[in-house]
Amino acid sequence: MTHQGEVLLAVNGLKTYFSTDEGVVKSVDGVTFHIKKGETLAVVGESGSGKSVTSLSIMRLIPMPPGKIVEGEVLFTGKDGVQKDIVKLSEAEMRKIRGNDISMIFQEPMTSLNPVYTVGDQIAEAVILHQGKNKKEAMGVATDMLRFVGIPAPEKRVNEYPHQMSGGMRQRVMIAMALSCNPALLIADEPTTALDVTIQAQILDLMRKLQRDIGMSILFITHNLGVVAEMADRVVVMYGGRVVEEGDVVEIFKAPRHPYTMGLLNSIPRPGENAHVAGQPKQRLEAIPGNVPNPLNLPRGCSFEPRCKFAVEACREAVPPLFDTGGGHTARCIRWQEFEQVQQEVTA
Amino acid sequence: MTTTAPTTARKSRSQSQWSIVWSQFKRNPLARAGLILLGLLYLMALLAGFLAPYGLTEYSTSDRISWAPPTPIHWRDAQGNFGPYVYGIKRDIDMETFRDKYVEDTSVTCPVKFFQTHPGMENRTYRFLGFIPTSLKLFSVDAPCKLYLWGSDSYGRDQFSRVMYGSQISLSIGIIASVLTVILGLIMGGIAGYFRGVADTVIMRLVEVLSAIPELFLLITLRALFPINSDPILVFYLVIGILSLIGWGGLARIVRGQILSVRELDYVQAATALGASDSRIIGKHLLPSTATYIIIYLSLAIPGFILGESGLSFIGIGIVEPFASWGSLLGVAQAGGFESIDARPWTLIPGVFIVLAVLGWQFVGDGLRDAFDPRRRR
Amino acid sequence: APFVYPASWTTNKPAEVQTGGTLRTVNLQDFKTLNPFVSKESPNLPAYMSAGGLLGQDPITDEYYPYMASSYTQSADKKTFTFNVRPGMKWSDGKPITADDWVTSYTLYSNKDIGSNGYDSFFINDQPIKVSKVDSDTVKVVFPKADVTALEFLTGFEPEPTHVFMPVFKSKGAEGIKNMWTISTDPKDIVVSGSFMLDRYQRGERALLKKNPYFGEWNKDSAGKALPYLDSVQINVVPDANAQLTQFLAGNIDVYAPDNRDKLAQVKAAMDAKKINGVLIPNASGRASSDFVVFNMDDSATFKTKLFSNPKFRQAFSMIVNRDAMVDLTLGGLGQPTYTGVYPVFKDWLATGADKYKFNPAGAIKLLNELGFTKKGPDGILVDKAGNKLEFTLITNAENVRRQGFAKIIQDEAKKVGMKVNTSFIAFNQMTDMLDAKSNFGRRNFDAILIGLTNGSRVFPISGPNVIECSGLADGGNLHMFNQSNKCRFPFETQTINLYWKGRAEFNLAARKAIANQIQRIEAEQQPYVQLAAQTVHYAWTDRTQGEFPRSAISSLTASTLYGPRVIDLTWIKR
Amino acid sequence: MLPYIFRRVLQFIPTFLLATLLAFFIVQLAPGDFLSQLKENPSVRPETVERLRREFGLDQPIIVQYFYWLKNFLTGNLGQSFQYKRPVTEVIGGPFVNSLILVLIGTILHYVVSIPIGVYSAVRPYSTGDKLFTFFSYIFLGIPSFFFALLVIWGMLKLQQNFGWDMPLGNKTSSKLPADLPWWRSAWDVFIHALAPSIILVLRGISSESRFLRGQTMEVLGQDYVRTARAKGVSENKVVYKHALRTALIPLIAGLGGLLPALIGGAGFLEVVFNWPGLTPLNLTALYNQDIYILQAVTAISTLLYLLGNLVSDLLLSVIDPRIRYH
Amino acid sequence: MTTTIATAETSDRRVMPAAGETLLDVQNLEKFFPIRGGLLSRVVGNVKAVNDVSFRLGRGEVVGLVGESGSGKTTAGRAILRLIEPTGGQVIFNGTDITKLGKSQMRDYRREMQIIFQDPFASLNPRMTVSDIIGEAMQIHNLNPGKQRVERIAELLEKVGLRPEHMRRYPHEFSGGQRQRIGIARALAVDPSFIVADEPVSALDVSIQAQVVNLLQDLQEELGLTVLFIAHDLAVVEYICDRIIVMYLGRIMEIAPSRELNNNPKHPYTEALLSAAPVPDPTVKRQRIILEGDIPSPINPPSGCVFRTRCRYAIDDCAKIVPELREVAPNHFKACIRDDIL
Ligand SMILES: Nc1ncnc2c1ncn2[C@@H]1O[C@H](COP(=O)(O)OP(=O)(O)OP(=O)(O)O)[C@@H](O)[C@H]1O
Ligand SMILES: Nc1ncnc2c1ncn2[C@@H]1O[C@H](COP(=O)(O)OP(=O)(O)OP(=O)(O)O)[C@@H](O)[C@H]1O
Ligand SMILES: [Mg+2]
Ligand SMILES: [Mg+2]
Repeated sequence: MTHQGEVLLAVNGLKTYFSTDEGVVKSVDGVTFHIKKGETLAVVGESGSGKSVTSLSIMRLIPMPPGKIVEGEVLFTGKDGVQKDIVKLSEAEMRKIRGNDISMIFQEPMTSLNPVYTVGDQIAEAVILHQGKNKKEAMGVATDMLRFVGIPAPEKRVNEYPHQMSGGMRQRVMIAMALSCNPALLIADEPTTALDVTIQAQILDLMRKLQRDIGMSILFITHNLGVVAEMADRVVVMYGGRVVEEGDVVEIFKAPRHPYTMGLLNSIPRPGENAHVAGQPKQRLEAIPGNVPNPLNLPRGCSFEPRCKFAVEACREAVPPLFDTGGGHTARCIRWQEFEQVQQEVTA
Repeated sequence: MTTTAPTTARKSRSQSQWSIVWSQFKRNPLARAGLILLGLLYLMALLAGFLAPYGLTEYSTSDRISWAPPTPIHWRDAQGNFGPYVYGIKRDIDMETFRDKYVEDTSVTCPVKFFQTHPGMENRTYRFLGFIPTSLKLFSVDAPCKLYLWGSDSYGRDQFSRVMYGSQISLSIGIIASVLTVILGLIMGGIAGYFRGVADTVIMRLVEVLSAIPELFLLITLRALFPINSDPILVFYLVIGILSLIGWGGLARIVRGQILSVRELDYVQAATALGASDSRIIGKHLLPSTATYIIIYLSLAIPGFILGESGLSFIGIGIVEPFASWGSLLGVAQAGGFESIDARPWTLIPGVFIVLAVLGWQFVGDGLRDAFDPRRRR
Repeated sequence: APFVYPASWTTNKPAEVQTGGTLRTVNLQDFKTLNPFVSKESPNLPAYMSAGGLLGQDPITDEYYPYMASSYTQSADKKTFTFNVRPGMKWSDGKPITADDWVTSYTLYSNKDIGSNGYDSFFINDQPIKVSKVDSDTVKVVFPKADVTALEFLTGFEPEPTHVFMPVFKSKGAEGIKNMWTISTDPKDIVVSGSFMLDRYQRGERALLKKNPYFGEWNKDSAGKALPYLDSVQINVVPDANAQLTQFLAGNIDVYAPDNRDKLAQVKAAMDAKKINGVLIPNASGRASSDFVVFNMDDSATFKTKLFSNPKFRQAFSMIVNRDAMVDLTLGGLGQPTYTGVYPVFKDWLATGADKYKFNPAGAIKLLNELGFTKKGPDGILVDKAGNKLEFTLITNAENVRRQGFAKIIQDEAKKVGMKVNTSFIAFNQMTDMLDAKSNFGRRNFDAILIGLTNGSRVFPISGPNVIECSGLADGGNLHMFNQSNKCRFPFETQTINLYWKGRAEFNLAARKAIANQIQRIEAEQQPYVQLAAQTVHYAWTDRTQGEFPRSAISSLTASTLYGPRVIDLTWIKR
Repeated sequence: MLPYIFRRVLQFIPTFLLATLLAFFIVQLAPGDFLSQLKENPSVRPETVERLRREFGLDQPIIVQYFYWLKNFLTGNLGQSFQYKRPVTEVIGGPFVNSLILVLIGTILHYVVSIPIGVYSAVRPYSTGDKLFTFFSYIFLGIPSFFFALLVIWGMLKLQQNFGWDMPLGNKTSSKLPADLPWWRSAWDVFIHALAPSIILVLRGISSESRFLRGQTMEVLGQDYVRTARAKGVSENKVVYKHALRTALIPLIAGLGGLLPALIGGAGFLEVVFNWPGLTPLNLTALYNQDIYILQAVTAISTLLYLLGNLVSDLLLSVIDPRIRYH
Repeated sequence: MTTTIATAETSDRRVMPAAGETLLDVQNLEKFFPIRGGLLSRVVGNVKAVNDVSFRLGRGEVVGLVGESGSGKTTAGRAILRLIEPTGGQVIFNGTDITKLGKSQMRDYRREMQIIFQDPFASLNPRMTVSDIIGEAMQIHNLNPGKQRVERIAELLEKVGLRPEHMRRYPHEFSGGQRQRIGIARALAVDPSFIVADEPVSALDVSIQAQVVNLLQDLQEELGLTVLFIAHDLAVVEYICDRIIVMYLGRIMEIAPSRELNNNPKHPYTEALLSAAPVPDPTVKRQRIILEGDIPSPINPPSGCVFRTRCRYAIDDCAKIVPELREVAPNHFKACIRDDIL
């Protein structure tokens, strides 16, 4: 796979804030990244790090109020080849992009489908809307799409209601719906988190296959590093509303340049590798101490500083900039250069 | 899910569910207004005897007055002295218009006196805050003058005083009736939800039966069953009892549903796993979890009962003379029909109080509901 | 010859009269039947569609005159009346009205199984009145004894169409009669004698009556014009008193009787402001009904019944009844105090000096002292030597605001003299049950009840046998409310009964009045029923409604509930 | 579906029996009976009353009377009205239909008004419009309806007297119209007469329902599937009316069952004030006269309405919400 | 029981713990949830949530219970503790069959067996303070009366990595990981010897998961606890457990020591499960076994082997024979009739 395609979407300094009673939540605080055509970009980070808000900002689906895109631009080149700043589009123009140029699938397949309409209706709705087809043609497209995502007996299933389907099946319906208008970009917000591993494998497999066939770009949001390793070309790691590291997937896993990424990689159990053998002392996972910071009360400096075992005084003072660590790899840590060596110490 | 660490520095005081609800509630301007309104109304009820210049049933059969208009209060007398005073009134029935005509008798002036006691006037004696007998009044005028702030009724009883005293009944009705309803609803719903099976079936059927029988009809007939020599106030409270006897069904159904679902919750399972007894689970885990709903229910049921009482007075089975409630006072206006509106609009004042009380409770109830509902928190 | 309506019955000259048009009036309740034998309510449609009886009573002079009879004779013993049926009378279906129709009426009304409301009027003191046909034009009515109320009976003794009822009675018996003429029967099948017949009945909304074309053949006005003048009458059913007022103020009805001061004031204000053009006669007369307090004077010999049985107590009680305050505060000045059972509308019959025990608290206290109630307890209530408190419960019906108002004034005045009166307001049915000894297993369980009576004789306006008879005779005593011991306990009871029957047999008006005076004086002294106050009646109608009585004849006795102070046949609409 | 309906109808039986038996006992428990008033009539003798009592079967034990009533009920015979001497079915028919007219117009108004208001307020929460609706709904929730009716009639009368606006001030039909109208003209006449009472009847309901729907819609608008619809590029109107409203209506539908009997009961005072010949005036006079079979019939009908209403709302629910299927 | 192909090898159907003395012996545990329907709402079917499950736990052993959603893990865990009444089978704890105990007798046993829940939000009563929650158990069993109790609560809090001053707080003031620690402290408050941990880390953030897993592991070692660790993620289970039980559709598929199961799965389902889990290493591109379709309904489980509908090795016999759990290698059991695979 080559990643030499042109940039499809570029997010520059995006800031999305929520005003709540307790204060302003800076859910996304100056996020910058880009996706090239045909590429899969994974966004990882733990709960509350701003992954969903970033993706919803791209779709302009932030509930307003309380949310607001405060700053930044989201440059997108649509099917028509014209680059626009999504942040500045009118609502009507934006509606043309949604579902047509950019589609989205969500984490919860159980609640993301309208329970009172058939899945066929729901898929056809987008087709009617964006492709000017009539109801009957659209239902035909819906059936085709269901077949395409591997649902058996699509002619029958198209007239069924979401509650008549299992979670995996619903997620396929969501994918079918998202792909029905051949979008240039698919945003998948934790599409498999709620699913079982065997079903997750099916869905991931399906997504890979579809991407190969259609050639769209995918913005893949997850906190499962296993899934990232499997799906992504490039990775963006978020923490506390900011991008803390970005780079090629192999690079990130091999040589993380941010302590959070390192901690994350160390804290996950790796299937098979560390399986316990009876009688032997058990191994321990390398946990990141402490808790995720309160978004209302982020530290003044590096947001990871309170949990970071490499923190120094300077970390507390200002938000570190993104350092280019070479090869398109960036990291938001002032001590990134030391890590090559540090890491060796740790593993030893 | 947010995994937010409590930042010890900011919150030194730990917040219980209740204190959160309270702070949410305080933030809601309507709820605050409702609470203040209710506070004033209930304070009025508490101090009714003190605020009312006259006794509840005070009128004269010799110096007969009916439908007196509000008495004008004058501030500066002929000598230039400043201070509130009223003139005496002269009444005659105008046989042309069939309305009472009142003129001020400027030859008699009486100052409005504050904080006077009225020894020997049994009618005006009341128990301050429910226990200290006194006849101390905030304001009053001496005979032969009359001070009718909001006019009088057909017997010449001071409507202001009657509204004050009426507030005691009107405002307590809602609370008593809804508390009774809640007790019944909790017991029945609790039994149905906790024991399930036959008890559940029987109770739920009963609920259905009760909601199917027309309420008005039940009320009127049940009301006729009381022994006649019983105290009218007692009878009235019995009627309230009937109201709650009819009304517990909806609540019981909900309590049952809540108990059914709460008992499956993990924390209840955890208590079971710890070996907690049934009574502990009911008392510590199940019932408190219905508290939220109960409180909201209470605050929204109370205005319903206040209105219900006025309806009872409309069909004549509410509070009886000489006692007064806002409902029965409004009933007087209703009975007067158009004449009440055309000739003596002050008789409509009790209606304003009903609206105010209902509004107050509505605001508080809505505020509570929002405050309890995490999705609606602001 | 047709019957000619005297010119004195209306204020209008025959020449002014316009014929045609509809009179719109109002009734307080839904009509429930068209069957005269079944009807239990008042007013009822059958009565309004009936021409009348053998006799009529002149509204101006109060004299009895032959109406459906052309003439009649009375036997020397005053027991037998022989009537010559007026020739030319016809039912609304054109069939002639004959002597048979009175026999039919007699047969059916006095049939036990039909059980009509009129059944009891065919008996006097448990002895039946007998009606027979002499020939097709002559009817004979025989009373068991000489009785002044015979005249009243004869005005109400109306014919019923033989050709309609008798075939059914013969084939289906009493049941058949009872099932006839329901409210949903086709109006075409209803045969009546009166000036109007049913056109249409919209249940719960209104009854539409139309002119009976045959009525005019035997009823003429003083100028010889056929009656009635009106084409139709519309009786709107409006069960709520306030709603009735609304309808009158909105101009939807023509005649209306405001029933209290508030409504009177509204009508007056609307007329003064020219919102409605019409006539208002306020305070036309007293109402033919009473309100009184009755005590339980049974022989149960409790402290209370013994106290109530003492006339001094009742006199004292009468002296704390502030009747003027009642009139002023409860009746809004539109009423008058009453002291005897004779309704104040019977002005000529009221005894003088009956107000001996009028409002007088000092007098009451004196009498109570004599009864042993000399000192007050700490609660201000009088107690006697045995420590009995002077306290009792006064019951009245919850539906009646007026009575509640009276009770309230009694309560408050009583309190001032140290008598504690508790009031209790209950359903009317419950109250009547308490009065009834039978449904209380012979033990009545009340102290005092505030209730009233209505209806009664115009020839001898004294409470009748069922009120005064003390030993539960078949024909009376059920309303002998103060004593249901089934025996006469006090000499005045027997005295009253004897005087009463003497009056009933007395055909001389002056002598009858003297007897009535005697009865009233006993009543005033003994106070078996402590009378309170009576309301006055008021009448209003729109300008288009014409043909009312002269003002002097307007009273609650002559006015009709539905049409007001007028004869409907002489009523006309001005256009 | 059919077996479900059948099972539900089977379940009606105990409820129905219990409700009617209870009503029967309560009526009979009250002191006096239909003939009590007759006893106070000076011209009716006690033995006449006794005879009538036997005739009406009022001398039988209550339970016997009840089973007698039940037996007749099952054959469609609701008994005889004492007052009218007519079968209850005949007496009750008209008033029942009349009440139904009020209630149907009311129900339609109820939904037609409260749904748009609720949705509007949910889409624009805390806007001026929303605040205005909130204000009015609080006011309407606070005024006793019979008193409000008095004010309205008074206002209408003043308008009529001062400006000559001819408005139906109570009654079911106009007394001024001729008898032989085309059906649509009389229907229109009834409709305009029913308008004022129906509006007052449902004002409270509209007030609470629109506020309830507001909350409901706001909640649904926050659901994931609404976000999905938006992500498809569906227009905001369609999001609200197609995707959100249908689910938001589900609890409203669930409450439909109780609405009919509640409105019939609630129409009571208004029927009196507006002189509307409905069930309540009939019921009240029946109550006053202890015309037990009318009372029984009213109870039976409202019980049946309640049960049927619940069944219908359950079935409607299954139509609007495919997740619910009854077997 | 239907015949099995390799009966000879089934030495003991109740699978022995690896070593040491048996603490818990689950025999033929069954839990059916009735489904009602029809005219008289009679029972028309059963959800066979747990169907003929047998296994043993040695004292001090940590055994994992894995399987996909709906496979009956929670039901099994709760049925063992009698939080839901099992429909059949025995649970022999320390030599006593607790399924036969009365309510009050059972209460004594509750001290010995505790549970930790998956959802850290639903498992703590929002109306109680942390000290109430942890103290409740002591109150019920009258442990540590008086001042001691506070000390004990403080001690427990410290043990699970919280501070004693947290005692006065309410659950909603804590993060998910912290709440889970409170849940663990509650379970430890009665000094149990056996704990069912029902997916205690599934709802937690990746970075917090490791903290809680470590904590559990420490406590287990320190207190010598026997743990039944329920999870759907094999990777976590392997880490902490001595042995692993794999469930599918209410039945046990395979039981083996952790490393053995990982390196040498004998059951096709285990094999698929292992291969489905994504490996956090972009350089490793494994060949996945993608299972077709969904897990069937437990109301109508497939005949014979319940896994056969998704099994790539299924043969005709699989539909006929309910495979028994049998020992295919030392301490390694599987419920599959085919020995010629894997
Ligand atoms: N409507 C909202 N109002 C207030 N705060 C919000 C809102 N939506 C999101 N946030 C806040 O924004 C922050 C980022 O949330 P976001 O949903 O983007 O996290 P995430 O990385 O997607 O987490 P997860 O893995 O749980 O999905 C959180 O702190 C959250 O509380
Ligand atoms: N109370 C109940 N009534 C009916 N069926 C139930 C009940 N509880 C569980 N089930 C069913 O039993 C089966 C097993 O459920 P269980 O919760 O034990 O699965 P699980 O393995 O814990 O799944 P998860 O990973 O989703 O927690 C499921 O099909 C479930 O639907
Ligand atoms: Mg998210
Ligand atoms: Mg589970």
